[in-house]
Amino acid sequence: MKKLINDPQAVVAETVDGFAAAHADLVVSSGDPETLFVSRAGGAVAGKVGLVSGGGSGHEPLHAGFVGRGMLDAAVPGAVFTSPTPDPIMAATKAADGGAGVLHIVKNYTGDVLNFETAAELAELEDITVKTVVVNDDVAVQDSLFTAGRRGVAGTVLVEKIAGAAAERGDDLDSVAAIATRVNENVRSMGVALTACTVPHAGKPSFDLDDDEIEIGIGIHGEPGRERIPSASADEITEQLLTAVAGDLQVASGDRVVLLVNGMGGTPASELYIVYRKARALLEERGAEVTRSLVGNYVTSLEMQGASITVLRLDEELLALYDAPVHTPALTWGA
Amino acid sequence: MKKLINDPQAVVAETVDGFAAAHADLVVSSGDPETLFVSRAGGAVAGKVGLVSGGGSGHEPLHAGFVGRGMLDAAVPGAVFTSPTPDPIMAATKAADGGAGVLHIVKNYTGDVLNFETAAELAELEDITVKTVVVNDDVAVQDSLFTAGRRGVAGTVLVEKIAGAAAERGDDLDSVAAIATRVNENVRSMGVALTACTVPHAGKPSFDLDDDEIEIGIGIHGEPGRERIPSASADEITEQLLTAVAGDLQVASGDRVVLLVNGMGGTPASELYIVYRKARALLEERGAEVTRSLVGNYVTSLEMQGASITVLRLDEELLALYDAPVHTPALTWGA
Amino acid sequence: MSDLLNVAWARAWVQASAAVVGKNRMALIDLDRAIGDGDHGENLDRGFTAVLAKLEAAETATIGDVFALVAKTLMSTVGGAAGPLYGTAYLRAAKAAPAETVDAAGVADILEAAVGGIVARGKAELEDATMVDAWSPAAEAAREVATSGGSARAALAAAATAARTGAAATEPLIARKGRASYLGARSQGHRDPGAESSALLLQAAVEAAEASHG
Amino acid sequence: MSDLLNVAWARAWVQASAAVVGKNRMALIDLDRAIGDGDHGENLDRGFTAVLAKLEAAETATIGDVFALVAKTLMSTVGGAAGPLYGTAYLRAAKAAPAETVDAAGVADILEAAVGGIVARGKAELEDATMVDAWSPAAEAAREVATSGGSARAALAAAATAARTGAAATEPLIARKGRASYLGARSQGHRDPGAESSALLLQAAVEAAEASHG
Ligand SMILES: Nc1ncnc2c1ncn2[C@@H]1O[C@H](COP(=O)(O)OP(=O)(O)O)[C@@H](O)[C@H]1O
Ligand SMILES: Nc1ncnc2c1ncn2[C@@H]1O[C@H](COP(=O)(O)OP(=O)(O)O)[C@@H](O)[C@H]1O
Ligand SMILES: [Mg+2]
Ligand SMILES: [Mg+2]
Ligand SMILES: [Mg+2]
Ligand SMILES: [Mg+2]
Repeated sequence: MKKLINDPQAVVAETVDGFAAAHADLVVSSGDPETLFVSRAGGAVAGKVGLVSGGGSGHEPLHAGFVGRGMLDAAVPGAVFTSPTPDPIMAATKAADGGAGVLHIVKNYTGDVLNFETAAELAELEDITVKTVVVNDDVAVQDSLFTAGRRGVAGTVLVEKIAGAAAERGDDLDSVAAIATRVNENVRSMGVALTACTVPHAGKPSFDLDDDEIEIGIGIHGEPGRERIPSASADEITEQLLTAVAGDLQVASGDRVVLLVNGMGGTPASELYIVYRKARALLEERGAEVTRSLVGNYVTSLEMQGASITVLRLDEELLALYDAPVHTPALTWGA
Repeated sequence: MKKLINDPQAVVAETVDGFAAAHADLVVSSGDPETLFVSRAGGAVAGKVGLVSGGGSGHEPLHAGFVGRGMLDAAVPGAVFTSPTPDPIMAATKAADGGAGVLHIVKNYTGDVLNFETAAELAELEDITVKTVVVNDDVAVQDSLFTAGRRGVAGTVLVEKIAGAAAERGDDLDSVAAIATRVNENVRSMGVALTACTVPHAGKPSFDLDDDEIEIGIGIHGEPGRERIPSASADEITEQLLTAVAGDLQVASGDRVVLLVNGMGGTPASELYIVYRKARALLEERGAEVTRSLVGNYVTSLEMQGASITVLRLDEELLALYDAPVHTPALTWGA
Repeated sequence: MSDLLNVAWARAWVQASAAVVGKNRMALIDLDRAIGDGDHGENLDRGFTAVLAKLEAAETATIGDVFALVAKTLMSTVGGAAGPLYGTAYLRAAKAAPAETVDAAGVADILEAAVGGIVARGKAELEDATMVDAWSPAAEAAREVATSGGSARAALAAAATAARTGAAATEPLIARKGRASYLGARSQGHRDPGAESSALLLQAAVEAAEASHG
Repeated sequence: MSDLLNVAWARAWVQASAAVVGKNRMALIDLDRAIGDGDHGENLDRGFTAVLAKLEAAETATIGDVFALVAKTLMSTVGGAAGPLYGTAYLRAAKAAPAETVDAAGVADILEAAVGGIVARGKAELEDATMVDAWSPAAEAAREVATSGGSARAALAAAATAARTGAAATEPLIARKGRASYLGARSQGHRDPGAESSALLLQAAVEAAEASHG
């Protein structure tokens, strides 16, 4: 394992330190190791619904990179690949509350769900109204009553962006939650790994892949995926991912979509554009219009090589909210 | 070698295709494989000095990611790690010319210098005035009359950003060239590789590193670096890089600087922030003020794991130009 | 050596837990790497290290006081799925043992309360390949010993044995809860890390009981 | 077999060049990987493949016409350092051979012109560990044969031998131009890829001469 780190136990704290210093115009860190969270510079916006997300670290820029005007109010980084505990979530919820309640955006993992659940209970004790939207966009996992359900992966960024815009324009808590739910219902993702990643404290790769194997349906925590197949061309892999995503979402002719090609952390930008090119062509073959595009590292798995494809079906309102200004360390547009 | 690519010979063409489709609001591709370049959507700006850069591919987002308002007018991607030939450079120069002449921003490699030189001669034949600024910010290489001189690395982004702002505000060709030269004189960089990268057509890593070795002073083309040392902590490595950079630049107390921590392509964002944290602390120890910061993948070497540190000494004018609006696929701020 | 288990035992159990988790940190990481995200050993080690530090400074009048401290600390330091699940288990156990000593029935009460907490939070059933597969047979075994008049130590020993068997029995199962459930049939052939850590913790309880002179 | 080399030879040389570069593509990549960026074999292969295609469709009245076609095509397809350097070499060679045939002195003229082009663009001196270290002794050797009354084929053969020796002689040198110069003393012990490709091209010229019946 070769990493640009110091003490493996200090990775998250040092990352947040550097991050907050580099983006001091946008964000501030709580600094407290017991209740570590990142929130907007300037504090909660009075009268605005607060948006809080969080989860295990190692997915940077998710979530802290999306704190700022038009998106999140606070983000809670857990240990690498480990959901944060209720205390910092609760502290972040307090910091994000402008009096209009707080929305928790939670990726669907048992740990995240349970810890955010407890934090929400604690917040209610302090008279902060909390609603929770659980994101579960990963079509690699079969949804079923008998499993933990689908995972939340790169679609989370679109939920955070669009719900953030709804909060910014003054929607109340129920409306922001409804928008977030609508995004979640219309977004699907699936990923592939060419290599595993190594959690600093584990010191070995999260799984072993042969030189001519890839892992389809990979999670963002170095969990093994749906199946292991022989290495294939970018076009073939893209077709497999896109077919699963568009099939599950039932993308139809005339649909307008956001296409997000997300790097897992160790993939060159060039490869992401090659995947994007094919995914776009396949969507257009289905008669869909790729109305907006994002290509880059948004929801990563440390240094894993691989990519995921996310498709969000737009309606007029979602498009307007997507286009609304956003000013965060990792996503910036508009005035 | 596992990569998300199709035919290794088609990597650049397919990347540019996908890139132009994803960012059609900002850029357009010439589409012609013989003279492939990317330029601003909407064409040359009449009366504005045109900025053209380019070089081997594999450093994405450099250069095409920096085409847009406030930065480059056109970028010429060569084959992976191979400077483009004069024909596409000439075509891009023509496309960028708004009648006020064109500045070539060239990283100091023999191939880039020679091919841009020929293109400039060809452009002069068509009555386009061309000036050239050669960027050579890499302190890993000893400058000397008897070598090819220092390489141009991540400092190039700052030259392109600031010269782009000068052109955008209406400076004439000599002034833009003078600003670019001033940036180059005040910027220094040095990098480290934890792993090598693999050029698609070569199919093997550019060099071999043991599991406990790192390469200090790495180039951005997978060239071996200045020295190979045993793996060390992020803080130790950062200190070695920063000391070389700040020493060569003679950073003094009271200096205001831009600190750019650049990922080589395969490095998690968390590690870049850990490096940033230490580099910033070391600059502050020297009494410098880190006035602006960039942390991310700007000038990469395919999937190489590693980072480089760049420091630019600011004056009032350079800071104002740095802060001026920029709207490109890979760098966006301001109105 | 009295038949009752006391506060000293509960404290010794915590110490033994921290030791066994530290010793098995990498083994638990490896189990979790195979079907999850490779942090289970790290998470528990972080948690029990914190518990140990807190315990040294804390007065504990009842067994429940010890478990409550464990619960609160695990909840606020472990994170992931195991944090809230173990946290709730110890919290419920604390409520079930508001006394200075427990007999065999008390041991069964504690374990049943723990199982109840885990199921309340995680909604897993037996044979979903989770920590429930260790705790649930453990509670049953303890109750049986208690009902048939066995000692507290015997109840604990039976529980640990049942947990060990239950953990091993997760191997052929298809996981239906937690991260391993994403793998579907590919989760078969792997032991659930949480069931394994549960078995280790109950074994630590037995060792603490053997060492303590209640 | 006349002593003169003609247009057919020049065309055959191009074909032999494309073949030898194709065959040595990976070997040249490996040399460049060691002290550069690993593209030299790929760059030349791409270039000579293009040259071959163009040549088939082209009428060439003089030896210079052939070289001019090579020059233009390499210049516009190779890129990197080698593209402009080889391009200029062939361009100067073309100007030095505006005829249908060349004798030994003509061969020396061609090679001297080529060296002049490379030096004009690249500013390298002998023993900087570049392609100059192959071309420069090659030109000298050809001139010597010509001066002492040898044949064109003999001049070419001497040139190829000298180039081969010159390429090998780059190994102990510290590179002072091109990408290898960044390595300083670490460039020692490695053969310069451009010098090696130059030696291969001159060997191809000899083979073309042997095969052609001018
Ligand atoms: N719903 C659940 N019910 C009971 N136990 C569960 C449940 N989900 C997960 N677990 C347990 O938690 C363990 C994983 O813990 P850990 O690795 O620390 O958390 P995470 O899965 O968040 O990384 C699993 O091995 C399993 O025993
Ligand atoms: N200044 C120079 N003068 C002469 N030859 C040079 C010079 N710079 C580089 N070369 C030659 O070019 C070769 C490298 O070519 P190539 O790998 O295709 O280009 P690049 O270095 O741009 O990747 C070197 O091996 C060397 O022989
Ligand atoms: Mg986890
Ligand atoms: Mg090159
Ligand atoms: Mg885990
Ligand atoms: Mg090369």
